[in-house]
Amino acid sequence: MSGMRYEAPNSVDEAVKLLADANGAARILAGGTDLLVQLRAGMIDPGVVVNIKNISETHGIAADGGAFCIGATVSGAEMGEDAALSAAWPGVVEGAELIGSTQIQGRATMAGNLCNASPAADSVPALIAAGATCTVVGPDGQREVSVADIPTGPGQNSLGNGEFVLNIKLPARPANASDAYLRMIPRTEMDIAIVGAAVNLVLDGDGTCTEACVVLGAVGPKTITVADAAAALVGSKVDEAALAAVAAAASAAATPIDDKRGTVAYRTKVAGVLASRAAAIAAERARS
Amino acid sequence: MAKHHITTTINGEEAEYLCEPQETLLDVLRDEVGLTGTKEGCSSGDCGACSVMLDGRLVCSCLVLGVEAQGKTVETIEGMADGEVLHPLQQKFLEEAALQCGYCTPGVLIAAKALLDINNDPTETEVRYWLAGNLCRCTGYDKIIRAVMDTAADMRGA
Amino acid sequence: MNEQPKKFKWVGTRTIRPDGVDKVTGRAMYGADLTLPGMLQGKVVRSPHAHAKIKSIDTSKAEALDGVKAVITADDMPQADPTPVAAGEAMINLRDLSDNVIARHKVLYEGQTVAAVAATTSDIADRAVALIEVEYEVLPHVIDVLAAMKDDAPVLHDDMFTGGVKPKPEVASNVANRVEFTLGDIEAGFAAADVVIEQDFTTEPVHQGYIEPHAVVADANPDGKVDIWCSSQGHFMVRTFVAGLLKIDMSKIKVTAAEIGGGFGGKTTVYLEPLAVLLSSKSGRPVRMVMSREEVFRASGPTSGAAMTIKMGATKDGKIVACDATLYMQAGAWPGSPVGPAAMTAFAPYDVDNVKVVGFDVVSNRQKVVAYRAPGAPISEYGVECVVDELASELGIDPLELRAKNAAKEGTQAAYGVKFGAIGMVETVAAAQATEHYKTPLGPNQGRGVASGFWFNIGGESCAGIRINEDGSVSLTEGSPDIGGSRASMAMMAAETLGVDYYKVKPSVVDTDATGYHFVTGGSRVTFATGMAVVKATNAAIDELRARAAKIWDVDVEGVVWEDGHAKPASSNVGDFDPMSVADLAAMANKTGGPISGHADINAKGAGPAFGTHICDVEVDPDTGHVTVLRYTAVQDVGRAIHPSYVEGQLQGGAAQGIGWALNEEYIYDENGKLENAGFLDYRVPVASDLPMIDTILIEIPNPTHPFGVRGVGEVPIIPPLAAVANAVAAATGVRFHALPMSPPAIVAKMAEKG
Amino acid sequence: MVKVVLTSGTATQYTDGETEVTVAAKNVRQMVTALEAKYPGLGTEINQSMSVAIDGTILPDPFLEEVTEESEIFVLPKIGGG
Repeated sequence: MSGMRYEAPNSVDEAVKLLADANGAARILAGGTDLLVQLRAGMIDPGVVVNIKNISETHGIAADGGAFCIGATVSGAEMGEDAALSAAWPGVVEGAELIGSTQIQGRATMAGNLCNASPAADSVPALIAAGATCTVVGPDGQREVSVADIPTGPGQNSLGNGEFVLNIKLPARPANASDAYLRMIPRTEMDIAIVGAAVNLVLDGDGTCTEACVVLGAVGPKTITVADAAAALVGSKVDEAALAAVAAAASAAATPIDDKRGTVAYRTKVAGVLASRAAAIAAERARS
Repeated sequence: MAKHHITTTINGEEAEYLCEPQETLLDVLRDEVGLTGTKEGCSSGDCGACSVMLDGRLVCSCLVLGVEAQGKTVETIEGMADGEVLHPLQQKFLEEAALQCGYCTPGVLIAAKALLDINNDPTETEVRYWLAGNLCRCTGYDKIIRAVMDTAADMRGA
Repeated sequence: MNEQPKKFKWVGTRTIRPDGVDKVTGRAMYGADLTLPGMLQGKVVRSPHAHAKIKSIDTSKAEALDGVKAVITADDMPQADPTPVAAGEAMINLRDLSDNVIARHKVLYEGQTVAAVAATTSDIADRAVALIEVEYEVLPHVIDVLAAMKDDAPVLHDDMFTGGVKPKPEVASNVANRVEFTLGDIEAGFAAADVVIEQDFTTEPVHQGYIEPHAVVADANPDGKVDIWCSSQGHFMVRTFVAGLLKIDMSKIKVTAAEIGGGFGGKTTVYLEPLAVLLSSKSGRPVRMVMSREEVFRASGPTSGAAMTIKMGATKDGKIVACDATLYMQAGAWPGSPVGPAAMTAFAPYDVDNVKVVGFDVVSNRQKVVAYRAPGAPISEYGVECVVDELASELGIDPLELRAKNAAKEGTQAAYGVKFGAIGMVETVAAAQATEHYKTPLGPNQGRGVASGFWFNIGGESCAGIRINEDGSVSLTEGSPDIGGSRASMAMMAAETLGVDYYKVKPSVVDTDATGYHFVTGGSRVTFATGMAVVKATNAAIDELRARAAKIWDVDVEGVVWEDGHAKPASSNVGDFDPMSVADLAAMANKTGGPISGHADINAKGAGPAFGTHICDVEVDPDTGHVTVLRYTAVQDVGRAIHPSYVEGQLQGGAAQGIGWALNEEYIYDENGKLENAGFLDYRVPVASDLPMIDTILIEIPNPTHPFGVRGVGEVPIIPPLAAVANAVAAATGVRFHALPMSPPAIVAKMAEKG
Repeated sequence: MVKVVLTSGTATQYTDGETEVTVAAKNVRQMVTALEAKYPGLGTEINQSMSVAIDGTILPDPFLEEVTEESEIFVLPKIGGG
């Protein structure tokens, strides 16, 4: 509430020192769209807020031989405006772009969405399905971590004291590969996902799926990677039978709870519906 | 706690204010700068009444700290008209009765202008999704959407 | 834009509203926009429990905090008498209102005010709130309406015995009141029916959802005078309540109506205003209080949730012969659900000889309900309009045809007693039948629903003053807060009556010292009642203008007529005088008797009831239960549309609120009686991308008691959508849903149940 | 004598369920006084919480309105609105 300090360091080292010195009482401001809500609601009372937007390494989207490095302060709107990124990873971009309104899009970041560790985070399933990694910087230098290892439970992440995510990296991918993310919300915008499903897949020359990853959001304390659904896709032409198997596997893998947004039965069913629809979209994109 | 001294540009003019670290840009605009045209509806980014432009991006000013405006440009509803001359969107909203209570109107106008600045030929669906973060409880959105589309058509014709 | 009847120059046109430029440029001042020198920020301590005794409140730590200038509890409020007062909406018991403003011994819902503070900054006020220690004894609570009626339910008020039953009950209960309306012989009616449908329905409480949170600035002077600036649907209502609660003479209270950011009935009572006055008086400084959105959801609004049974019978040829309804409606923590109007409106669209409606007003541990657009009617008419659809389907008659066959018309005896005069129910159904919309084919998983709705509309007290300025321009004063363009319609009616340019008339909503008592801006009354006052005041000014012309011409006043904005000789016998305009007469005013004005202070009677019929197309995703509203048409008898754009806007906005009610809006409580969705994130009002364009058809059957034929238009539009959407969803899925909201999980669950 | 129809249970609790009552009155003021005399409590209830409809027009604050044997008089709950 009060007594909060605000810092806007210009370098990674400065930021790491500020975070480490705060000993857990610091919060990072990237897009701020979760942070400010939590501040206003009195859910958090940090001693210091560290704005990382002045750190140049957190800026911009860098393409390198088909791979992408997305700075931690890059907003969803900036991602949507990047034609190459949107073409290569439409599912990742649509996940990021589904976070909130146009106004939120001007601020919210994927890195923030990841570290905030909501089970319903829209950008995370597609990142995990993509096999994305991130660069974590901290007092002991930097390390590359699979994004899947960042959230550890609702509101909990694996970052140590003084650490923050500097960027998120998407690998280069072969031809005939694409991804898709779908979520179920009661309205058409502005809601938290009741269920999210991301599918990333690779087809060979004649349309047979050679690699796949299916990840569900909002149906467990963390995202759920559904190996059986991926197995149902691999070797198939992503036809109706395969999609039905994806749906069945996704529903079987879901471990949701009843809460104000949805029921166990609903989430379980819709996890299957969305996984199979996302697979169909990803395959269609990969074919074209 | 010491207040931060912030220098920024608001509606084209240099502005300075003192603010506490936890104050939002919305608080600062309304309470420190005296620009009360930007409205608070929820303070959680869910209603869009506090929409402003920050360095050319549409944002909810309730989700921006006042200190973050240092060295940036802020555009609010008070800067939308050119002196006595209303922006075409403002004029169209009056002509087509695209407001009832008027409370969401500043935010809607700022958001609509942000759209037309980058796309002067949006479809109805594009306008509806662009404005999905601006809640209006009075109009059912019909006249708002029409006014934005009609302004775009005028701007293309002009 | 040429649809105005030829006989009017302004009425029926689409003028620019007088407050428009202020509202598109950010100049308009709403409740939270006023800052006074030395102003403090007030905040409220709220109960974390749904039902508890307050054992003690320790404010010492908060009072000791630097920057805190005043702390108040119920001990600072005069003890209120349990007397009913007429203000705002119907009758309110002043003691209940006082307890809702600040709890005295017991809290009855989560979020109820128990104390308030004023400090030099918001941040200090927040910290002071956190320092106030309240000791509670938590009591068992009850949220649901049917649960609250059970014998073993926790009783909220041990002095509340069900009214409307004889003999008076000996045991206190949560049922505050029973109402009953009967017409004809219900048993004989059902005996004559070939088809009888009986179904149960439930609706959830929904919030009015105005975007502007409640806000007030109060400045209490040491001499006892109080100035209040606030956003409300009636600054006179605020004066009445503040005077009654704080025992201050009304003459000492001046309330100024800030611009109001939506209300829909939700701003027809007080929450913060008495607290701000007390804090100001205790601190000696002006105090501003603004609710957060979370406080708005927890402690203001909503309207009732309900459970009901609807039974209707019809003959084979489609004549409805008997209607029976039982309604259980949530009042919140104190009595006062809109069960009376719900019962009266339930079957009002139809001409039926045998009707019985029984309603119960039930308290439970949630905030006190307050009016929401046609209070009660959307709820009861939702159940009825679903059953009408079921009857149509059972009888094999088109649902609009069935409504046309049974529509109430002039001379129909309504179930609640009165015989209708000129009304437009038949016309709205016929217009809906004639639309291209109704004839357009639908695709797979799509369905079309229709429903009608009725609302009384009200009149009540309004005043108006017309002053002719020295240059002939016109100042118009009245006291109905302008919530959606009423300044424009007032100025249009004055300009039309006086025969001057609309843009020469400047309307102002003035403070409580500057005009007489006005009932709230509610009940769809302003264009009707305040409009009548404006026309009467304008006619009084015209009489004065004629008298001045008569003096100038040295003729009898009877020899002067008023035409096209000019005084003219009534005939050539009177003399040969050039017509004199308003400006000509104004220029001569000082020589002919001084300033020229006209005033009217009225209690308007004869509000015309109104009917609407809506058509809704939806598509339902059978796998996810997501409902998309594809197309929507709202038809309504509006009497006369003074400003057609703002009338259409009422239809469109009401339809959107009704669609939200039908599909996604609800209050969700946890097992401790705490609200889980106190924000726009999870209380889901429709967003722009949720809706299609909402087509409107305005039918004009003039209300004979209004000089321009005005009927209230604001409330009817929220009534039909609930059933129109429900009937469309039933048509799309083949499954009848008996509970609102029809959210995606609810739809999937019900469809799974039905196989 | 004027005929008064009591449509709601709020009113008929005072009349043992009788829904049509007659009293001698030339205006509403006299009618309410006569109803109170005949059915103690009913007049007070009408003044405090009810409207009267005369020939189809609902009057929230009735007092001086004339009534005749031909008048259609209904006693109703008060109606507000949003």
